[in-house]
Amino acid sequence: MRMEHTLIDDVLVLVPLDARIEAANSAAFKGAVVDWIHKGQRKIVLDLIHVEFIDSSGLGAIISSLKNLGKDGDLALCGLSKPVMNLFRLTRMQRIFQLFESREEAVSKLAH
Amino acid sequence: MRMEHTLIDDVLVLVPLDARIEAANSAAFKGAVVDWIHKGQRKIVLDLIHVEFIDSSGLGAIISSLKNLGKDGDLALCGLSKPVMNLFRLTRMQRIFQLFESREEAVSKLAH
Amino acid sequence: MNESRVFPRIRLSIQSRLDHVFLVGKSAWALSRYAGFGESEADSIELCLVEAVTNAIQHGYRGEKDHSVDIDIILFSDRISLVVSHGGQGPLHVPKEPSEVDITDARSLPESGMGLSIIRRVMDHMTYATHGNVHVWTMEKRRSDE
Amino acid sequence: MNESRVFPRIRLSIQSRLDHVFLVGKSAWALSRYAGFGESEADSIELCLVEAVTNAIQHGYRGEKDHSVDIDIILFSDRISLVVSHGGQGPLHVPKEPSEVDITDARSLPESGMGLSIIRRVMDHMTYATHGNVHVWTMEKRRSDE
Ligand SMILES: Nc1ncnc2c1ncn2[C@@H]1O[C@H](COP(=O)(O)OP(=O)(O)O)[C@@H](O)[C@H]1O
Ligand SMILES: Nc1ncnc2c1ncn2[C@@H]1O[C@H](COP(=O)(O)OP(=O)(O)O)[C@@H](O)[C@H]1O
Repeated sequence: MRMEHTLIDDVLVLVPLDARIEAANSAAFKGAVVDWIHKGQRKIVLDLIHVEFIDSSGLGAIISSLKNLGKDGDLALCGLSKPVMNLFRLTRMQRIFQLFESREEAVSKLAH
Repeated sequence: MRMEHTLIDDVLVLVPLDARIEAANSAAFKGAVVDWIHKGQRKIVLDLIHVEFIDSSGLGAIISSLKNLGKDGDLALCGLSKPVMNLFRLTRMQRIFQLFESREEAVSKLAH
Repeated sequence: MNESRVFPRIRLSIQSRLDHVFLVGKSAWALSRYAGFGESEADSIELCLVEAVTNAIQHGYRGEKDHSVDIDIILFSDRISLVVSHGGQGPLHVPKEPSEVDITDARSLPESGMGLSIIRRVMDHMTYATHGNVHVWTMEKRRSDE
Repeated sequence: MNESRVFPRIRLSIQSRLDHVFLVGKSAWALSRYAGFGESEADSIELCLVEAVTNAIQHGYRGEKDHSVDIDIILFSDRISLVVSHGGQGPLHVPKEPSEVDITDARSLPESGMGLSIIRRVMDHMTYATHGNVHVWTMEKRRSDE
């Protein structure tokens, strides 16, 4: 799973570069995110700007990241394409996650 | 082959309604156009606004229409989508046919 | 025309490899759009097919890569039908719709098992059948009238 | 990763019906786009596949509708490969590139026979081979570097 990262104060922005997060690569994606959490990262923005498609196993990996962050952690998502937003709606997960249009909004929400 | 027609003075505008003109329907398309020519129609605008795809047999049918019109007839095309324009370029047929952006331009070219 | 209408039908076949599933997803998306489904409906149809084919590979073939999964797509006048067939293991039972998730407690969120419920939500019909050694999942979605 | 790369590959199969050819055209368009070809390149690839499959039906099966045409699409890292197979009649000979058309004389314009020259113009390679009773046309197009 190719993934860029940027640290903005205490907020880590992760940018998956693959066009799809699905069964073929969802374990690798989850592993990469959970690694950051285990290293102590507590505030994560997942910027899905390059992601055109997520299936249920990719969504499961994102849910798993949220669980791994626990009560003292915070996760926000941004850059959701139409098909990805469609998945979040179909599974009602748009009510669980903090979703933002832009990376800036997501970061500033988590920063303070 | 579903086709609309409108007569503007002595110019007949034919508007094929199928999304594709290809081997499956090119004979029907050619038959419909040639029928108009045999009825004495001499100036024809073919408005391809609804056509998303033409293959070599569809192009052959258009060429056949041009030939059937003969020296005293006139044919103009308009509304070419990108894939259709691509076919005309690949076969160099954009140099043979009178191609226009809009129906109005095509009709006024043939009218005077 | 003398013959009865034969609805457009195509078979897609891939190896049972998760990294090849996108091929059928993309094809189904394009065919759905051509058949008159809107963009977001085509997105949902692609998603359901990816879920069903992934199930065939992960559950049917237990992740083994050298088998084949076949998908028949039929464009009926009023609906699209997607039929996923594999020659692996059938399901012990087809799980029923899971109970509603308690969204107030993140720890209770599911990390798997969402595939079939997505299919049930999007599609008008989903059926499972077995023909000899072949397991067949059929999904149908009607085109909403314009 | 221990195993050598297996390039994404899908087989599309349709009945030998001209009114079903669009199904493979649309699928190939979507797969070409996903593989990184531009819109107009994908348009050209769809066109070539439609030409080749139409030939298989019209010349290979002489228009008979109850046979099958198979198309394998392989996404190599640098190119797309489209392989059209049919079990009908092979060509007596594969026509060479036709001579240039005299565009000053409308009466000399061709009304057919343009399919193979379109394929030759768009594709980097086209080959014909026969394996037993199966006739195989292979077309390849490289992705232009961005
Ligand atoms: N093609 C199949 N072959 C065998 N079992 C299947 C198949 N499809 C689904 N199943 C069963 O249905 C269950 C639910 O599938 P799904 O909702 O997609 O969740 P997940 O695949 O994440 O477990 C699977 O755990 C499996 O038991
Ligand atoms: N799949 C095929 N099987 C048999 N003959 C073929 C096949 N494809 C092409 N041919 C031969 O190649 C010729 C040229 O094909 P093409 O350029 O597409 O023109 P057209 O199909 O309009 O005649 C055909 O007339 C035929 O003789």
